[in-house]
Amino acid sequence: MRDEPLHRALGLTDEEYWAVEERLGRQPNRAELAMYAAMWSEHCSYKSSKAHLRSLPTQGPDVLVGPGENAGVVDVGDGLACVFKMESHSHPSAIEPFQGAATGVGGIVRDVLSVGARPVALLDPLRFGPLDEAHNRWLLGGVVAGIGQYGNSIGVPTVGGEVKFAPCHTANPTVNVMCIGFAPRDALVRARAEGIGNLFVLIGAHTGRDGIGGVSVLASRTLDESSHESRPSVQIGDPFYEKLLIEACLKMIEAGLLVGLQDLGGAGITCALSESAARADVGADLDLGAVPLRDRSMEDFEILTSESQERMLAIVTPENMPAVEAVCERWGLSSAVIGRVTGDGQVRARLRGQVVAEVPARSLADEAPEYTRPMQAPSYLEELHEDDPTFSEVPVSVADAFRLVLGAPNVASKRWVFEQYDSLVQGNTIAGPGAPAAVIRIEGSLKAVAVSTDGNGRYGYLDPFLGGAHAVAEAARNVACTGARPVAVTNCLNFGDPERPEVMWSFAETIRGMARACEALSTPVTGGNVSFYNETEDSAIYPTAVVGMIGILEDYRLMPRPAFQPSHVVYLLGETFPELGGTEYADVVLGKVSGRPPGLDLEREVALQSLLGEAARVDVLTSAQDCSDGGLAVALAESAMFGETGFAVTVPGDLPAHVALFSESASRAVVSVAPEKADAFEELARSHRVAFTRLGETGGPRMVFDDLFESTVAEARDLYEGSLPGLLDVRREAG
Amino acid sequence: MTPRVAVVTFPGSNDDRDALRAVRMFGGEAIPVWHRDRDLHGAEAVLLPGGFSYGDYLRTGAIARFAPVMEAVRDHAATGRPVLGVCNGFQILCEAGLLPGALIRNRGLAFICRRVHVRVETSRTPFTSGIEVGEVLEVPIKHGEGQFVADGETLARIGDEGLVVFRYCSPRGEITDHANPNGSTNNIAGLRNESGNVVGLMPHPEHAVDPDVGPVGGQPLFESLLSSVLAPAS
Amino acid sequence: MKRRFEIVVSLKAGLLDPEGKTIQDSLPTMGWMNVSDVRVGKHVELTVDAANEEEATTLAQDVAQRLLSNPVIEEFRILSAEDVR
Amino acid sequence: MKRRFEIVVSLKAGLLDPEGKTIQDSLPTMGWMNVSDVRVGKHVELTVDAANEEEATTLAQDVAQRLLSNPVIEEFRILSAEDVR
Ligand SMILES: Nc1ncnc2c1ncn2[C@@H]1O[C@H](COP(=O)(O)OP(=O)(O)O)[C@@H](O)[C@H]1O
Ligand SMILES: [Mg+2]
Repeated sequence: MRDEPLHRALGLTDEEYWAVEERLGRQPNRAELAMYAAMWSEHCSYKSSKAHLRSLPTQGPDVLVGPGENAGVVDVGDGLACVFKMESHSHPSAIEPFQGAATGVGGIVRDVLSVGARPVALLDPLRFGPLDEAHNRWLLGGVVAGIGQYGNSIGVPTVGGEVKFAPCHTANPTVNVMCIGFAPRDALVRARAEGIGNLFVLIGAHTGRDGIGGVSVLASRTLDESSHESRPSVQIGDPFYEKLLIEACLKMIEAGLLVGLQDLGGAGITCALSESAARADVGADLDLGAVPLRDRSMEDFEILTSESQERMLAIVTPENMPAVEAVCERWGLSSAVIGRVTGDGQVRARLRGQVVAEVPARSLADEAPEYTRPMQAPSYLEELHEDDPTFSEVPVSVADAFRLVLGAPNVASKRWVFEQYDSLVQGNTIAGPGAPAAVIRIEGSLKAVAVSTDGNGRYGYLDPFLGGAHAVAEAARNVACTGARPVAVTNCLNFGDPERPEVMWSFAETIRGMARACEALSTPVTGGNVSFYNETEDSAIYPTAVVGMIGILEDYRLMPRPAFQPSHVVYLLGETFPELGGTEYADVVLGKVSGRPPGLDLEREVALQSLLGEAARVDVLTSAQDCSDGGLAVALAESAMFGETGFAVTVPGDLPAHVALFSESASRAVVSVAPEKADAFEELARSHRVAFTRLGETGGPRMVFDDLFESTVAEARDLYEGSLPGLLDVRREAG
Repeated sequence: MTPRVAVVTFPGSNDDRDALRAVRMFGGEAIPVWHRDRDLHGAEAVLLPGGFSYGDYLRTGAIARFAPVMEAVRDHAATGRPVLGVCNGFQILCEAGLLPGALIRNRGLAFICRRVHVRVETSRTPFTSGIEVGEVLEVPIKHGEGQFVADGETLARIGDEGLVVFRYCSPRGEITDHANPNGSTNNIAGLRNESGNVVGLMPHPEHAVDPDVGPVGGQPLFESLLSSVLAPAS
Repeated sequence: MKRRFEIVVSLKAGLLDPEGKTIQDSLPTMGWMNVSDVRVGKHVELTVDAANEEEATTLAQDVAQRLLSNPVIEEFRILSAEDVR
Repeated sequence: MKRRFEIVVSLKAGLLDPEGKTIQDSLPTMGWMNVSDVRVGKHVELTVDAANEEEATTLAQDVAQRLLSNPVIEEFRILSAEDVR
């Protein structure tokens, strides 16, 4: 029997193969086919998502660089720019959690570096299956250790993230990593190969047989048994080498030695050359013989598509080459001139003078096929919506429900995770893990950047439009709780198989929701990443939009902390509705993921956030904590635990107690105010048209919820802090 | 005159910039020194910062201790002038034999980033000269390989000659196993050499000087250092 | 019967070994010129208590395969096994 | 001539081995009841180019002694040495 044609083995459809032939007017050779297969893979080309991504707002007064570059850039004033981007590394992490996650950090850091910024912070939104399964404990342990090892070694603090659990992630963990960098506005570089005759210089690690076909094989197909063959495409990260790469590249940029800079990620040299050439509308002449190899027996197509880590491609004028070599030598990095910028728009690869591949740069980078795939609302939704947990009767006492929710893995403290990360290095972490948003000081000024990553898979599952909108709103709310002004968004869209109409429908709805929220909150999208095929035969992950929100804080000294102090007045901002659909309460107490997620009134959301910002600016807030997973009860408990100060509150409204305490109605926050500032604060709230309820007062070791029940801060802390360590007690499984 | 403090950058050093900043905060002149340099640019004191020199490969500090600059550090130490190793710097000093014992993986294996308390056990070092014995300092740790170990004989010598400078303790100063984050023998967080001029510790004093971003338990160390550099104890 | 096993876990050939590479690169500056191809792996010793030799070996292999190594990136070999009491 | 050496570096007997202990602790939870005394060390392979066997061995020993192991806590042994081209 005949075995399948090469292009199919490489992941290209027959139609795509014909399109290649058409572009070239001839049959591609093996190397050329490998280049197209990699560049036209879902991961590199966004062929299924592009059409939808276009509807995201990308313009705004603060945006310096939007989607299309390696990372987004916003202006933070004083001649400084904030660079940020989020990316997914779920597929490799599913089969080798430590290295999969570690190399994910390496990749996103190089994206930020390639814009010319010093990486200053990392965040890691993670999703796993339940921890009672050894496999999931192994995944969590490996991923966290991998992120820690890489981030800690390169001296970039990991200051935030998320860890959430759902059965749908047992076979498909979600590993997203976000990196932020700072750079002087005028030092920003672009990934453009400007200047015919300039040199392409490959800096960093030698090229080996790493992840050949990694992007096309791993991230563009569902993990089935064949992922055994694709296994060698998981790579080993070298954070030490990355650290040298960071320092050397920043030195070269500072010295003005670079015309352009481009990271090497998916599709390796092929992607870096064709993208940087296409952006500048030029071509590239590449000498494969000049690429430093780890393994001399590598074939052309392997050198062209290898995804070896810790490499950067610099575009350098011939005059500056000696200086570039000197910097690399000082930092112990290898640097090699592997090609030149040409005027003919072709990517041409030679080996010993022989041309082994010649294709138009644009055809690789910009002319991949684009699909508007069939979409259809999942049939199960209707049924799910009818089963609204808000009206199910309450199986346990409110006090027990409180304990169940506070100790639930999604809600409980993630200390076990974030203590494995260096959150202090670089010395600018004003607020780190545990805070609603992380806050990074801009050295030598009172300004700071606040950042939060958020996404609720249950909401996305029950209503992808709301899932997308809530992700944006909650991230912005967390940022606003620090007094910062939310300015821009990056994101990771984690979905199943786009060739299934239900998945594609959820994807489109999610983007519609994100776009709506981003417009309302004036926080344009500057970039992100799409991760499809997060599914195995039996299970797909929830449609999970993870949003990374950046905000600017003018004076970090005025930042409210999410911690109560004694004898303050406690307020609930916003209104509580009977909304238990998709909530933590419904999940852990009723065992239900059903109903509709809480609604979202974006006008209310905007009002709340501007109030929080203004209240911080005029210094009337002592603490602010957003009210989301677990509702009012959890928000109060967290502020109490962080401040080691109890409270006594009356539970507002005529809602049933469990609804009032655990509803996850949006656009709410729990704040505390010094008594003498209460009037001023209430006045401010009225002027912003934000509903507020005076709940009670802070102080003492006890947490008193009306006449319903009471607990102590100490007891709550034991539950909250003890939950994950308890579940991971037998976590010792090694890699 | 302004006291000059050299901060050495090895490939993989991360807290070098923080250390330079801390030295400046306390009125010292911070002098960056490269691992290939063969002298300390005339500095009165030298600080080996934290980080992951050579990626912590093989053993922490195992490769860095061969760096050309280490000869200069050795000579500097031999003449009784102040040498401070923080975290990876401490590990390098142990590997170089300038301090006794060794640092192995934390007892729980995991990297730990956390605020801890340490009790000052001696004032007879340039870094603790201004601190009362028994005083408790709050400082952060962030390491995966900070478990101090040594053979019985060495431990006995450390005890007899009073070489322990810091011990992990409770906020109230009790030396308990609960307060010991990494399993270090006798809660040892920091050590000195016989003549007291070479000190190493796992906690990060340079990350404990600015109240905006952390605790302030590191302040007295830098104050002591800079004043003792100005008025060398005879 | 009790048997003591020595197991070596190493990165699959072809994969980057950052630790080996870094040691390799540092050797010349330490004056060792003609040392090459440094690779670093794990060496694990353990004692297995089983009815007989085959059982012991199978168990050791099982542990090496499922706990000590990840077949995605690593391979292992059992160096030796000797009786202990 | 070129010789390939296998060197094992392990913690001295007296010292507690955190990694070994952690693996040990996890064994029962994974259903392995009768595995004990787990010790984890390093396994280093390297190629030495020298005039003759003695020289090669001396050099390998020197590297193992001065770089690969820390005499304060570790001991090393050369497992094997064979000619390579
Ligand atoms: N979900 C998204 N929202 C907005 N922009 C996106 C999204 N996904 C990808 N992009 C943009 O598409 C471009 C290509 O993404 P990617 O291939 O991940 O970049 P890189 O290869 O540099 O990591 C980038 O500019 C990225 O910001
Ligand atoms: Mg990129």
